[in-house]
Amino acid sequence: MAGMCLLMLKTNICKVEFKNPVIAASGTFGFGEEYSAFYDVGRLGGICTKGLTLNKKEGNKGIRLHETRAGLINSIGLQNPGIDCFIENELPKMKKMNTVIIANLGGGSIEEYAEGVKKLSESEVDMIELNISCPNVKSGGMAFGIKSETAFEVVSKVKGYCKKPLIVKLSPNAENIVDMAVKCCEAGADALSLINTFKAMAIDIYKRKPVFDNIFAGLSGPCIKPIALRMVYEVCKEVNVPVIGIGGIESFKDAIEFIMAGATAVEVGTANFINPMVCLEIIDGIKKFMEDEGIKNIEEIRGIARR
Amino acid sequence: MAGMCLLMLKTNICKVEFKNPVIAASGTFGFGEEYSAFYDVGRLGGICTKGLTLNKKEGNKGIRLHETRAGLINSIGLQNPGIDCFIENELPKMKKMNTVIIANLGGGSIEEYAEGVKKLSESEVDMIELNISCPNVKSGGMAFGIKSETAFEVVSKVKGYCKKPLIVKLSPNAENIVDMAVKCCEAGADALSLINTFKAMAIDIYKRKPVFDNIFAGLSGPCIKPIALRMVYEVCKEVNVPVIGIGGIESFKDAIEFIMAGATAVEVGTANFINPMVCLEIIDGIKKFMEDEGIKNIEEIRGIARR
Amino acid sequence: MQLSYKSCKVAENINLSEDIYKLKVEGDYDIKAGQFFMIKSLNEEPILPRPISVHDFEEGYVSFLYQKKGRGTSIMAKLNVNDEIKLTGPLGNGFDAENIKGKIAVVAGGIGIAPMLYTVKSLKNCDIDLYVGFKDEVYEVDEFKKFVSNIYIATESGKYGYKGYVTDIFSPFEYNAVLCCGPEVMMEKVVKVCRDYATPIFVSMEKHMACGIGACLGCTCETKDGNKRVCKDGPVFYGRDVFINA
Amino acid sequence: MQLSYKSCKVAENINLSEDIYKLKVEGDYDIKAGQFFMIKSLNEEPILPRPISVHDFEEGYVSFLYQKKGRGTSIMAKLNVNDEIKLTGPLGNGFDAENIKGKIAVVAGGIGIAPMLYTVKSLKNCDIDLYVGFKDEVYEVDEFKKFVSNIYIATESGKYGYKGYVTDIFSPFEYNAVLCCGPEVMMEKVVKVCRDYATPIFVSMEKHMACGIGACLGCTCETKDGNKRVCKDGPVFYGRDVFINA
Ligand SMILES: Cc1cc2nc3c(=O)[nH]c(=O)nc-3n(C[C@H](O)[C@H](O)[C@H](O)COP(=O)(O)OP(=O)(O)OC[C@H]3O[C@@H](n4cnc5c(N)ncnc54)[C@H](O)[C@@H]3O)c2cc1C
Ligand SMILES: Cc1cc2nc3c(=O)[nH]c(=O)nc-3n(C[C@H](O)[C@H](O)[C@H](O)COP(=O)(O)OP(=O)(O)OC[C@H]3O[C@@H](n4cnc5c(N)ncnc54)[C@H](O)[C@@H]3O)c2cc1C
Ligand SMILES: Cc1cc2nc3c(=O)[nH]c(=O)nc-3n(C[C@H](O)[C@H](O)[C@H](O)COP(=O)(O)O)c2cc1C
Ligand SMILES: Cc1cc2nc3c(=O)[nH]c(=O)nc-3n(C[C@H](O)[C@H](O)[C@H](O)COP(=O)(O)O)c2cc1C
Ligand code: FES
Ligand code: FES
Repeated sequence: MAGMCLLMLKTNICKVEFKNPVIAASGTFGFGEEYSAFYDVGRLGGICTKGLTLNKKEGNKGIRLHETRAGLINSIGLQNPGIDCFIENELPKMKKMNTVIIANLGGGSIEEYAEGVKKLSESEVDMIELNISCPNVKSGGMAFGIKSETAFEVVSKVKGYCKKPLIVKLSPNAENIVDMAVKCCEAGADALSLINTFKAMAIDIYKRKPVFDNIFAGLSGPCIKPIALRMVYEVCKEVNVPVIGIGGIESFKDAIEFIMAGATAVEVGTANFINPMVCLEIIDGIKKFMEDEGIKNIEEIRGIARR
Repeated sequence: MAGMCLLMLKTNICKVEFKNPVIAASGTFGFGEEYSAFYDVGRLGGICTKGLTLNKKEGNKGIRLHETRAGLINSIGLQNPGIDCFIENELPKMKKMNTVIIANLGGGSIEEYAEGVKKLSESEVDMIELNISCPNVKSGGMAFGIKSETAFEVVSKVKGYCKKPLIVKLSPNAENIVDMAVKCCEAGADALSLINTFKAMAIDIYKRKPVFDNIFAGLSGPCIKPIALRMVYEVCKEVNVPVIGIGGIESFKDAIEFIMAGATAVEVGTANFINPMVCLEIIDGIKKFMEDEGIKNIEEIRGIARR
Repeated sequence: MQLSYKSCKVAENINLSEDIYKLKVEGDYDIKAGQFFMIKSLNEEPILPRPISVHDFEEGYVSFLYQKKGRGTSIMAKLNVNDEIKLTGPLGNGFDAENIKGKIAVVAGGIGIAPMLYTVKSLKNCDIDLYVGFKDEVYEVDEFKKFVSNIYIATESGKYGYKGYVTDIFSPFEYNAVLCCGPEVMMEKVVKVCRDYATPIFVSMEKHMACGIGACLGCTCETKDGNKRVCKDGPVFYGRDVFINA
Repeated sequence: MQLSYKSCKVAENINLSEDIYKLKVEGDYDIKAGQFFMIKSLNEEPILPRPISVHDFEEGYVSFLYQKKGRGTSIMAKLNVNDEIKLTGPLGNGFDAENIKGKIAVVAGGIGIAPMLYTVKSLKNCDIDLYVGFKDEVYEVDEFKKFVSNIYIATESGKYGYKGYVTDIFSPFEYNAVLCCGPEVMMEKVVKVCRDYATPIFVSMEKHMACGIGACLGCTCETKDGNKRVCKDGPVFYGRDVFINA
């Protein structure tokens, strides 16, 4: 019985096998270590690492977090130890976690992305998620995530060096999300994940200035779900690669909505902060929903809302 | 003292005088009559009418409202009695409300918009708000609100017939909100208002299909505020016409944030449903904030977060 | 007309049966049978108030009978005595109690019984029979005894009364008018049978609501005269105006 | 290490002074002085839990002393006995109580007194003096009497003790170490004067937090060794490592 349950949640993305379709989203789960204090992270479908860059980054100054109604604005700024340090110190620990490891890669130039992809291709990560959508640093790649042509360029280039399945992570700030998705596929993306955070801001009315030093920062959390779901639905209709749905997922119901919109898997971000056990609760919830509804294989409901 | 308080909130948009910068947003306040049962709507800065079209519209079928985390998705579909009926039956009552009356105009074609503007120009409305951004009907104008060039065309055409101050209401679904704003100003917009609702969706996981008959519908409410504020901030930096800030405003703090971002006034929509007295509470809150902070005239803080 | 939006104190909030609760709040209003209030707790979520019918009204206290369904009613179920909630209302047209006369049938499905207690109390000089259907558990029916002549109960499980639907045991024969509230399928059936007997029937409709006062056009229901707002033009309609094809 | 996220029952939640509350919850933990919990009510909003220091801990009960500030603490202030809340923790490094010896000064500003009660209880074989500054009202100081030798109070209004800031009356002269918690400007001043006397000083830092466990990098503070996470690498730091320019 337990075996059957596991079977029915099994998911494949680009020939990589996931125990279930629930993945921890980049930047919200560190390198998996912290959440291992709560539960066996090997029960997750996969883990996306904190966004990595070629060289170590200290991240942004000033306030980095601001809570809003059902949301969180963050201005972390891709603080990370750099790819080499990641491969040396973090990856070996992650490989022991017994789940799919996805390296999230940021960059400031096509060359930097290419260099990063080369290094990660030689490492033991299972997949690479190309972050062309971080609104929090000039060199975070969001510039690449706005116009489809620019994205096409960076993805094509990177693809040439990439020996791992390449997921391209899209920004909701893209001028046209569907066109962006199509162009990234044309450029060689093996899969897509969407969405990253919305460009947003807050003003401290007593200080009379923006809360964040960078003025703008990225909005995530339950508040963005209805827009994220719409984008995933629209994209799934137009592309043939697997799509990973992201944005405000905090319950199994949200996850099922994304799957019914056509997503192959989902990533859970901000909700980990609301409830550190949330990923497990989502996995169990999906399982129970399928049992209650008599769904034997998750394929039965994937994209069903589009029919 | 009361006189002074009133003075410090007075706001001008295109030579039309507003008692204060708080306006009821289109589609959330009917034609003002319903809220008159709670308070004297003459205390508002202004009222935007429900979206009008040349001919009567029955609106959309199926579920029209779906609540989300800190938000509301609506699919009303511009149900309205048509411009002639509005001018004959509603406008005379509205003119007695002793506040600025803004006619919100939707349309399905440039010709329809032009015809509507002509009729409203001959009426007693104080201003026209051109809604090129309703995501809920094919003929709601959102198509005009996505690409700047299309918007330029419709606004230029309409402007030729418009004898009232023309506010153009922008969609957050625009490919590039700043470019859109600039183009609309070039085309002759006397003022801008933003934002309308986000294109969004929800799926009923038990019925395995989208909640709305139209699949997509418009997201509003507190959840969208951080994105709306960012867009208003960006637009205010690039245009010289007055900007009316809209999106998730539910407290005087939110209103002040938009004003500090550069907005001349604000529109309050969904929050009226949360608390029917909210517009008055916002007006009183702004007044008190200004007293507490020693601000004599609202001009002192307009756009101050941009400096 | 002047409408009120105000804080009211919870006087009682009790669990009657599985997911059925009765909430009593302090408040003095001028209420017509079949009207409702928009109820919002002080929590930030959910953002929208929920429409709940007046179940009963006695000097200084309004009662509501509600079923715990989702986010809004779950929060209501947690209210304690002396907590404050926000009430907007009374709203809607209500039943035209003044003009309803003679032998009357009240037909309710499940929680559709909620608006009917204050309604039967408000009908003067009428001879009323209550027909009510439940899934399994029966609740609140005893409260009606003083005000009606006969009570007919159906349960789907057969636990009490007739085993089956209330529509199986109801016939409009002999009644001057029928008042009906419940799931749409059930109301449609009742409207149909009333048509056969040419008996006037009033139904209380339910739609998702945002404003509750007629401003947002979110709660429209199609009628033979075009779209009507359930919150303002309803919730009570002539059965045949809304169930056009019944 | 195993971390817990669990529901705990409120045993007490009392208002001590204007906006200061004391919350006691059931829970059994292994806690170090200076550690904190992430606290979340069952309400959907605000979505993030709030970091609150352990104020006291006795078999089976954890106490928190908190100031009502915004959305999160306002909801905490409304908690009733037997309500459930979610606690994650204990979190952070805490004070290294084992290795703190001799004559110790604890310097607290306002609600910065919160982590200090359990801290003074945890310091073994130390001779402790408490210096504490308030705006106007004095609270919770009596609880310290059993555990410290001297208490020095400053209030900005002059209502109790010295009129002015606690930094005016504190000198590190004679102390082996200083433990400090309060507003950053105050901590910076204390670090500065400790530098002059070469007295070791430990400060408890405060930043907005999301995860509370080191995963989001939202709470970083700059130190002489680069960015550190207040929630995981702190909240306790060597004063001179964080107030580099003091
Ligand atoms: C005029 C009127 C009077 C009503 N009187 C009563 C009453 O006296 N007692 C009572 O228990 N209920 C009554 N209802 C229904 C009640 O409003 C809904 O059950 C309630 O809003 C559900 O809210 P929720 O947050 O618990 O559920 P949600 O989480 O919002 O939704 C739970 C389920 O209820 C559906 N739903 C949500 N809102 C409504 C709505 N307004 N109408 C219909 N379905 C809805 C959702 O689609 C979902 O299937 C009345 C409704 C109307 C329109
Ligand atoms: C390790 C640690 C231990 C703490 N221990 C205690 C304690 O024992 N007692 C106590 O009263 N407070 C303590 N605090 C501070 C407490 O976390 C904040 O006061 C609380 O989060 C404010 O939440 P709120 O929702 O009420 O206010 P909000 O509405 O979130 O904000 C109110 C004000 O507080 C600021 N603020 C919000 N969150 C934080 C934060 N995490 N740190 C600093 N400022 C913030 C906001 O910018 C705003 O100015 C501690 C903070 C940390 C980091
Ligand atoms: C604190 C924080 C840090 C993030 N860092 C990254 C990052 O480094 N790389 C990335 O691609 N996305 C990053 N994201 C975006 C998330 O992975 C996710 O796309 C987004 O938050 C939307 O999902 P959610 O609403 O479930 O959080 C970050 C999000 C948060 C909240
Ligand atoms: C129920 C509803 C109906 C609306 N109808 C219109 C409309 O007819 N015309 C229009 O320009 N905007 C319409 N809007 C958009 C609002 O005017 C406003 O731009 C939007 O809701 C964002 O503001 P808010 O978050 O304060 O609601 C509608 C919004 C809602 C919620
Ligand atoms: S709920 Fe708004 S019109 Fe009925
Ligand atoms: S709060 Fe997330 S790292 Fe400290």
